[in-house]
Amino acid sequence: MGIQVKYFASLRDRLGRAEDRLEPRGEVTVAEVWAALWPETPLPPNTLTAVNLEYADPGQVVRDGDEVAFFPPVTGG
Amino acid sequence: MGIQVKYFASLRDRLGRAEDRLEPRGEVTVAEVWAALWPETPLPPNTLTAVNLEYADPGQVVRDGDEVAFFPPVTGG
Amino acid sequence: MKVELRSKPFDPLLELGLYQASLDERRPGRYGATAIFIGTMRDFNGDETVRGMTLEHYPGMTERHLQRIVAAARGEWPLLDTLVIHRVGELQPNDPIVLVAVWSAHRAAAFAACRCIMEELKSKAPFWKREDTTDGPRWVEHNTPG
Amino acid sequence: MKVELRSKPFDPLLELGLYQASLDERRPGRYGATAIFIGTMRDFNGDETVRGMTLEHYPGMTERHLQRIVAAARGEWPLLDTLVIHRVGELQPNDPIVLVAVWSAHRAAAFAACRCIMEELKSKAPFWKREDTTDGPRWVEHNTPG
Repeated sequence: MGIQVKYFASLRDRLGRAEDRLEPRGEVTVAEVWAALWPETPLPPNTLTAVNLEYADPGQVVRDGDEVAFFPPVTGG
Repeated sequence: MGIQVKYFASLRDRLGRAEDRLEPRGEVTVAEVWAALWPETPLPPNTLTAVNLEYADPGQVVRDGDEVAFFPPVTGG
Repeated sequence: MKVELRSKPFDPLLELGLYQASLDERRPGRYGATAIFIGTMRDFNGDETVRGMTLEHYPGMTERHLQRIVAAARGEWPLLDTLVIHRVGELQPNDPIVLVAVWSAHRAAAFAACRCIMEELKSKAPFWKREDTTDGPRWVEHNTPG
Repeated sequence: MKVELRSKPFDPLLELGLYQASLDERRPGRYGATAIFIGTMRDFNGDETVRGMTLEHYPGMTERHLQRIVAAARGEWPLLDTLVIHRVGELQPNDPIVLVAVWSAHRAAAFAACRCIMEELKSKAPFWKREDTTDGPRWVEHNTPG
């Protein structure tokens, strides 16, 4: 299955891609998902993270099959 | 001219009349207008008073030609 | 800015639409926030059943105080426009009693001004409600705090 | 209680009328207070001139969080019903962005819940605005506090 990764809004534009897929080697955290995919790009400050459609801390553990999202502060309404 | 006096809502129903006219003898206050018209009925507690369409204290001086109103707490909206 | 008393039933959404259409012509794209309050007659109030209501007012004084309440809100917050309509006369359950609408560039101002106008209206504008209940007519003695 | 995302322009007053008609059938004379907020696209934001806007969202997560925000408000205040509609996609100046309507027996609950839903929506629901300005496209970086 792998971990499905999504980027939104200005972060997606900066990265130049909307999605990634990561095959986890054992247990990984949200922060480790980012580091594995973007080893040379620190997670931009203020970036929000979600796991399976719920807000999550960077330290939250992600499992195979989960969906992880990275996005800037929300600006709806 | 005289002082025009108006009563509203439950106070008007209790008094059984909507208007009075008082010929003032010299300077009178709002409270004295009431006392002159209703010598045996104390001003009911919580009664609000107005002079010329503005809220007024019972001690406010009323002049010939003024309009004085007595009414219960307002309940609009 | 409009303040009106109405002696016949009115449709708040229709009134809003008409007023906003004139606003859109005069100030296109200028407001970001509209806060609206609609007060409607309920058919219950505590234990009794209310079948109808009569709204009395003090002609002249009521209009003057509504205008002043709106002017005070416009002095306190940056508002683009306001609309206040209040019923008088005989009402049936479900009839709208009051409409307060506030247009502003910012939502905090719109919310605060709309709320403030309603609270001031309820505490200062000379209106009196008489309910027709199954136990007969009864004057509402005071408004509940907002 | 309805929460909807719309990809096409909507008319908030029309939506309110339709929704309230169904409410009047189900709960005649039960609500005394309706508090409504309408957020509209402005054509200015600071110094630049905004010509249009694109609203992006996170399908699935956005709906879930809107539902949760409304459910939390319904848990905190005695509400009879709520309606939330939010645009996504491409907007023109003057287009409605969001409608929040709250029906309650009491105005304090209606005002507080409407305000709370808006603030929670702005701070938690995953939407992102990209403005098309005379200087080119620009992502809105953060919402102003309410």
